[in-house]
Amino acid sequence: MTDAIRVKEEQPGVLSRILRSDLFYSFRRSPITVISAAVTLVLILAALFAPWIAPHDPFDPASLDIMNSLLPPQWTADGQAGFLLGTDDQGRDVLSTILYGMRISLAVGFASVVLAMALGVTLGLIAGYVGGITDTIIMRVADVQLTFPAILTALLIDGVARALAGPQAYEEIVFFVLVLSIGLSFWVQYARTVRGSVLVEANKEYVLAARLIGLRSSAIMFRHVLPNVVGPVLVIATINLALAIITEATLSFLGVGVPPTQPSLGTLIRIGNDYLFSGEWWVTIFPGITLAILALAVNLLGDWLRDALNPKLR
Amino acid sequence: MTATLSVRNLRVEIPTRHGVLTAIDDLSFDIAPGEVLGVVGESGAGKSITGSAIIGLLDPPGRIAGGEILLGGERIDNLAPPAMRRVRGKRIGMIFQDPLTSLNPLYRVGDQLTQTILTHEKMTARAALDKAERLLVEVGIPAAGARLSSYPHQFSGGMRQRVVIALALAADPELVVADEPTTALDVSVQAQVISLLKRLCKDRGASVMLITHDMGVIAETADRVCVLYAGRLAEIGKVRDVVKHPQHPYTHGLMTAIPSLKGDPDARLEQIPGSMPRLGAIPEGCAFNPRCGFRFERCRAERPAAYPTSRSEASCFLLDAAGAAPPPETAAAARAAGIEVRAGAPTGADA
Amino acid sequence: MLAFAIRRLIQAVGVMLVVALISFLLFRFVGDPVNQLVGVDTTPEQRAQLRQDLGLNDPVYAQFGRFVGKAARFDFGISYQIKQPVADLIASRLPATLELSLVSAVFALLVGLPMGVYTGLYPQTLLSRLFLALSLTGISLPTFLIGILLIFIFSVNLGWLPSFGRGEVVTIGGFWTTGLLTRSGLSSLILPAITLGLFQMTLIMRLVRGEMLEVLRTDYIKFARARGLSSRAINFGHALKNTLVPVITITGLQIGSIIAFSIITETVFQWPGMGLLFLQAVQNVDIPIMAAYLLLIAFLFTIINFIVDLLYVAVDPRIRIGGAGA
Amino acid sequence: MSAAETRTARPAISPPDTAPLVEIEGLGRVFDLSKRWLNRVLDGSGKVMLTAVDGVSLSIERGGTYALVGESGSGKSTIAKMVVGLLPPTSGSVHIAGADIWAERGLARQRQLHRRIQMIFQDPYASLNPRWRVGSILAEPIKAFGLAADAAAREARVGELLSLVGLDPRDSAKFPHEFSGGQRQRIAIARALASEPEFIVCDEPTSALDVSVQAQVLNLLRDLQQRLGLTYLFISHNLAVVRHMATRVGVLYLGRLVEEAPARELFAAPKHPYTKMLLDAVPDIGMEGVERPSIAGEIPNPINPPSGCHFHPRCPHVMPQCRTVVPPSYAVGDAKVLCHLYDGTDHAGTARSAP
Amino acid sequence: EGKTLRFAFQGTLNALDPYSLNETFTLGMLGNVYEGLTKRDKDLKIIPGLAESWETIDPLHWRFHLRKNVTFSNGDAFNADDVLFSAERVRADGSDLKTRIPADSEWKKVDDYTVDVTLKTPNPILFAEWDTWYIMDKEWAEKEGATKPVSAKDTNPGPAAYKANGTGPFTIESHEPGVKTVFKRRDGYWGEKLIDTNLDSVVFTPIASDSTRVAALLSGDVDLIEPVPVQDIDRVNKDPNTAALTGPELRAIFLNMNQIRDELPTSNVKGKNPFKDPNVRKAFYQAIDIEAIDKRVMRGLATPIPLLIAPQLYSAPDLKRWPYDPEAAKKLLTDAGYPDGFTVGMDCPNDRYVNDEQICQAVVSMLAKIGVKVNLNAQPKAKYFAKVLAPGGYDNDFSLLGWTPSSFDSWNVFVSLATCRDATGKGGPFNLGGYCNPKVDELAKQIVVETDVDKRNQMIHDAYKILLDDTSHIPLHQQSLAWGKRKNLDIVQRSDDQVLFYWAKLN
Ligand SMILES: Nc1ncnc2c1ncn2[C@@H]1O[C@H](COP(=O)(O)OP(=O)(O)OP(=O)(O)O)[C@@H](O)[C@H]1O
Ligand SMILES: Nc1ncnc2c1ncn2[C@@H]1O[C@H](COP(=O)(O)OP(=O)(O)OP(=O)(O)O)[C@@H](O)[C@H]1O
Ligand SMILES: [Mg+2]
Ligand SMILES: [Mg+2]
Repeated sequence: MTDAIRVKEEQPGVLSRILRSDLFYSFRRSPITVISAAVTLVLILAALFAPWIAPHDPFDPASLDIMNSLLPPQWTADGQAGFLLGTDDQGRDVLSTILYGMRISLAVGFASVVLAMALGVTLGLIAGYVGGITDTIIMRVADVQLTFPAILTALLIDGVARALAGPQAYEEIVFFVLVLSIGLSFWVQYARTVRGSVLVEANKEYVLAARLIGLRSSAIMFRHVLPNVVGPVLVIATINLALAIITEATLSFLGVGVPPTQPSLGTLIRIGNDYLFSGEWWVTIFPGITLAILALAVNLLGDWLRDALNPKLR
Repeated sequence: MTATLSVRNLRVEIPTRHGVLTAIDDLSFDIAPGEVLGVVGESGAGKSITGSAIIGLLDPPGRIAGGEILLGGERIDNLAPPAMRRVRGKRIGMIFQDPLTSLNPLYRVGDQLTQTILTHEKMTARAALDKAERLLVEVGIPAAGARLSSYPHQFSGGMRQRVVIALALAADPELVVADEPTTALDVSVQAQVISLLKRLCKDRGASVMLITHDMGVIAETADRVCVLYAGRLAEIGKVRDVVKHPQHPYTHGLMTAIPSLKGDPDARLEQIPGSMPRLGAIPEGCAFNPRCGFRFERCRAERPAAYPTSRSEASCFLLDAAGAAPPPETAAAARAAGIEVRAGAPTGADA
Repeated sequence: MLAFAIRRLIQAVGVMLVVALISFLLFRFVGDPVNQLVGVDTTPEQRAQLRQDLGLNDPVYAQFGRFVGKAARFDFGISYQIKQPVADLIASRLPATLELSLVSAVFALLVGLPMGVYTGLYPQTLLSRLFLALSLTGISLPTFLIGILLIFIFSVNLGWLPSFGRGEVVTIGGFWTTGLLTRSGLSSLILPAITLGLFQMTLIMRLVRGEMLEVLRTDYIKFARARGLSSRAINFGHALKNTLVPVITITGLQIGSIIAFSIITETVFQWPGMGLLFLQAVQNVDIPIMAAYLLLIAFLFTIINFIVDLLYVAVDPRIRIGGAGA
Repeated sequence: MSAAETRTARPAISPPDTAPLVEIEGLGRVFDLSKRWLNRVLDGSGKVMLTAVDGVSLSIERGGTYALVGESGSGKSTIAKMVVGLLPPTSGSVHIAGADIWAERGLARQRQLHRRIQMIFQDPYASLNPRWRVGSILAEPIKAFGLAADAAAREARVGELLSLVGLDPRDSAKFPHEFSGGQRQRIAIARALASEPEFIVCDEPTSALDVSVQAQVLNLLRDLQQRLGLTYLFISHNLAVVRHMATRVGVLYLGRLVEEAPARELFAAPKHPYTKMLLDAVPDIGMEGVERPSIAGEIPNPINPPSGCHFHPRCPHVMPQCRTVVPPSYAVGDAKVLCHLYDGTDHAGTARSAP
Repeated sequence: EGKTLRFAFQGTLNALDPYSLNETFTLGMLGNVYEGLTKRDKDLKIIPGLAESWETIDPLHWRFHLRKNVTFSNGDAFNADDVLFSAERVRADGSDLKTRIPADSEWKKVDDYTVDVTLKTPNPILFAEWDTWYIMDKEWAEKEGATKPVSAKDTNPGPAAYKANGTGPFTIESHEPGVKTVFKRRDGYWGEKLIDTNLDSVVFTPIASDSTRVAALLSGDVDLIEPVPVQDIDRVNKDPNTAALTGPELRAIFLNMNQIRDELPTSNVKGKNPFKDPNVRKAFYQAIDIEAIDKRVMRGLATPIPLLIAPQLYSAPDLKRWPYDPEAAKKLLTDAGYPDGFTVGMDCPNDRYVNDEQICQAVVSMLAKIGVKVNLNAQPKAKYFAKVLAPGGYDNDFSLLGWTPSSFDSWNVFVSLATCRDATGKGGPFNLGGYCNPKVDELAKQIVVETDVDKRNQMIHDAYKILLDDTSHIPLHQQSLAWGKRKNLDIVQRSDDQVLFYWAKLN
């Protein structure tokens, strides 16, 4: 009994372990990283709690008044109280729409990265660990996938989904279509990275030791090997998150994104784009800045993570 | 006669998040012309850093924080980069541990050789190529002329290390620093390479600083040996003396811990408890004191200097003739271990 | 070498077949092509006849075989929307896209490579940090926004460069149109090429930087230093050459995505290339164009891959001579 | 905790104790390194086979330490992997306590067998999963083989194991990177002991360690052998270490066991020319300042080994038949030697000139 | 010394066959190259074209006197054979302009420059749309193998898809669909006095992206763009070098409500179709604040309309819009049994009409205020039309459409938009909502044969009144044309939105 208690007090808490880790140290040492982490966090929270902090609900058509359309930001001469960053062409509060739009962008981003990660990591693990013909097949599929860059895959899947689902149903599945499109086009990177790491890890002696105990391959793959290849995966995931958000925006720009009634950041920019020359810059500039800041912050985090996790660069 | 290389109170620091680590602390030694000095120590003792410091290639953020390094009597530790570049290769040749990674895989062996030669010597490309071939012949590569146009991966490990030696000797340096030149090689090839290195340097009158953790290699190759412990000098002296009559308790422990082809195979190996401290956690006083069987008060409080004995010099208070005496049992045990305890003795009691 | 080429060829054929299958399935999945072909007033009997005539009642594999056979002869049928042979359409748009992609790839390389080398060699300098910050901003802004902003600044406000299109083109050899030989063609190329190349440029820069940092830490660089070689010889002779191997791969892969991303750039700049054609095709469900485009991209990609592999062999003797030595 | 306690769970061993615990018969392993089919057809090249281990037979006494020495690539690790069951042999058999570990069918039986054979690896840094706590690493085999009734028993057993290798039971909460190399190797040893094996294969267990730590680990291995009655297959290229550990030594050259003898005999009077050269070439602290002849030539390419006796191109006593005939195993006293010098005829001025 | 006009439009010019696509822009562009028997002047008044004059021998017999000394751009002479050939071709399979001439009319050549037409029923507006029925050269078509219209199902398109040979003042020098089309002024055009241009050539480029198009104008890369997005009109006018050319367009924009289906697939109301109830339709009508849409979305460049036709073409003082009244709308909805509203899907093009998608979005939010939840499906016109005009389905529950009667006559509105149809499209071909009132059908039948103008106008009035009372559709507004041009360009903007280069001058 006493042993257990001793073990407990010896064992530092997760938090304090994190705080003492090299990773956290290199994090703290880089002010830019701290700032980008804070910005990312703030943006994610803002998106998460959009319904509570947004002054208006832009997704509720009943609350919109077309007469409020294209109001400039509050601080300008023609600005109107209650619309801090002005309104768009439908009279939606730009600030609220950005918050809500970020929800969609982030949701698409996260979901597609998770999908790509799950797919890529699993396939990469299997390819690397099982090897042989399985490996060959998976990697050839990856080659074919690579032939189709992200935008193309997305356009295709979107096209097929539209044709299959029909317009009304499409609106309901558009989120999944986006996630699937973006997710599918990103998995190869994970698979290749993981496969490469697995090829290295699987010959490490701790894996041999696990095999000596007679563990099943799946147990070895997921319990032993996987935790040791997450580093690069995390790095890719972070950078992909930014990329996914931008891809979603780009797809929206190409007209294959979420409907304009529930715009994402990308859709907002696309809409606002039409008002750039006419002087209603706020419709596109604010979402644009938000998107850029979000992507930049996430990218900076990814950059830091890559360098911090790369022992060679330390 | 001035020493080929003279290291005076060298101190190398590595600033890290845990504060500034002192990787080399107050290290001094000389290498006489034509002499082979072995530098031994356990992994992390600072052997490679010493070598890098001498050739001026400390990996950042490491830096020389004190002391001086003299080559043929001139200071080289504070030379400007271009001047230092002329020293490297030309006056100090360097050999690294792994021959596989030391050679650029994308360049032919001949190109790497001629490039080095032409960097340091004024001659035609043709002449450089001739010299390159001569070098390869010298290091014992068969069909040297033809091999000049081979890529490194087409050589075996032992061959590659020979090429590396040829590269290090290309400009006939007066000092060769060899950092574990044979660790990556097979046992039977190790001996060939070591003897080749030794012979070539002897022919050229070059001094050698042979860094290794293999006492066996030192014992057979070096004239003198310098034992490092946690970045500090533990003992320095003639090889035979240090191996047969180690004066520092660490050296003593080391020598008895190494299994040998001679002696009683069933005898239990002596073991030094614990392991070498990390650089960030070097104990106060003598760095070795927590593991030392002969430690006494003074060891925990003060850092020993290198004290001369009849055979070698060692950094241990037991040998400090002017220092306070250790407890009698300790002194007795130490004497029993062959250490010439002088502490507390009025004068040299080593007769 | 021959075996390598043959294997590549087999793989390429495999990839092309898979892509062909995907393209073919598009035809099948996206709905009855007959509905896309005929007008409102076509009777069910006529439709049935047409279906029979088009061979849509044959077994799927027979149809696929026919599709592949036709595709191999560059026969992709007639565009639903434009009513011209898809092969002709693509052929007339191909030069525009390839020229744009090539110029932006060259731009990306010419700017990205030196920047990457510089930031790799001097990671701590202010300029390096500036480059890095800029590059991050470059990949944090969507391409289309960059394009629009460039037009806004350089065409509308400054009036320096054309805002759209390809300018004047010259026809060479009867089929290839090029904008590289006229002033207006060249000036039209600048903004789209920058827009398209910016992302790749940052990518190459970051890649080269990373590789450079790693290579500079290798033993052979340290050994080269220890031999007293000049910094020039080390940085550019030894380090740069060794970073090239991964850079070539990634750059090769990126050319594929440059072509894909040209969809966006072409849309923003109304660049009369394949991307624009494809996007319109997607919006109009003009499947023959979509299918042909897919196959073409796969084809280009395979060729690029092949060239990359050849370059590899040229750069890395370990592959050239074969066998990993001792 | 005593040694007796740790052994309580061990099942009774069926064959009489005098029989060797491990018997290896004609063990061989061939790796197929052929190029791809297409290349072979085009280049007109044939299959490329690497014989990593070639007809190795040996047996290990219960409680003994059999050492395998040889240069890199001679097949030491390959043998080790085949013995513990990580790599299937292409020929030959491995019997442990009478049971053929490769012929055994049935998962339960196989696992039961494997439990009795464990392995300690060379690299203490790579042999522990860096993401796992030491406690979990040690608990895993206990759990896998069902050697503890419940979590508490398991935890207790982990503590025991740690104490056994000279670590603190509290260390189980730490991660591997918090330990030094020597301590990690102790943890690896503890893990090997966790499944209560009677036979442990040690593949260069100290070659990555510093000499002062190497002594600790070698001593520990010897202590454990005495306390637990373990049997070792000890692999090393360091002859001095082997001399210190082994009761019997086998010398491998390009996959063949060229000499096998009791340790004392081998070191006192090596028979095979290769063994002699090896003993001469290895630098040793006891031989300071002695200039010695080194072995001529390098290890041949294992893909294309020399005909006849593999060692003939480097052998100072080479005879015509060495180039063509593979020497059979000759018994010379307690030793077995694969060398034509010992074929019974007198090869004047050659072999007998050696001790 | 000739000048080159650079012109950019949002859509592409696809096939050049003048009978392939009945669409204003395509026909307008081809109108620079081809001509019909009639033409329209700057005010859309019908004037003689390739027919110098015509006469009605009796209500069922017409005679057309053709112009002499007219040549096609390839040099062939124009004569009666060409007219007969064109009359045949325009009614052939694959033609999209079949309705230009009655299917059962008979065409006879009297002499080389006289053609007789015999009708089965009287038709007072027979030639109303003939300005866009372009006469093709028989010899050329036969030589090129272009005797059949290029149609959707063709597997090898005829040369007429990328070549043109008309009698008009311009020829097409090169045509790359979606990229560039170059028009060249030709010599020997018969009607030099009808036109007024100093252009030597015209380079047409499609620029789909609004901002790129505007940028191209502002930066001087093109001389003329169409359309200018309404929000950019100010900007274009502010620039010293550019100006916006605006004017009323004859297009009426309106909403369709599907009254023919028994259940709306996109609605949560099951078992019945709420749009069958006129009260629901009227509720929708009254919930829409057209003034707000016109002021905000259209920036004042639209005129609310009470009928399905532009006021320029028909208006009556007593036919007025139902007033905007959300309260009344809510009440109507409650009375109809939908106090909490319902859900319905809406189809909307997003690249066809001025700010079409924004209008639909505004409608969505206005309807939301009376509790109706509209799921908007905005899509490119190609897909939109494919869907809402899907053969056998007219797949839409609630949709936005614009209509310009090509004859500029109300009869076209009724037969196209408001007469009963069945699911296969028999009846009003563009009656997306499937509105059906036999009285309207009856009136339409009479209108087409009535030659007395006053009586005819009365019948038109009656028909419109029925549509208004039934709330058959929800008319929104008449949109405005908005072209952008360099200040140095003079061009005539006709309200049918045809871009005619022969009235353009670059200074
Ligand atoms: N960049 C660095 N940051 C922190 N510590 C460092 C760095 N470089 C070297 N060290 C430390 O300096 C010490 C001396 O290193 P050095 O490479 O000289 O050891 P060595 O004696 O050559 O060991 P080995 O036998 O393993 O080569 C080691 O403890 C090492 O961990
Ligand atoms: N999986 C494998 N595939 C192909 N060849 C292999 C494989 N494993 C080992 N070999 C080859 O078999 C031979 C014997 O290898 P092994 O690892 O057993 O040697 P070793 O004596 O343990 O060497 P070391 O001292 O370097 O560990 C070598 O030539 C090696 O290249
Ligand atoms: Mg070192
Ligand atoms: Mg091994």
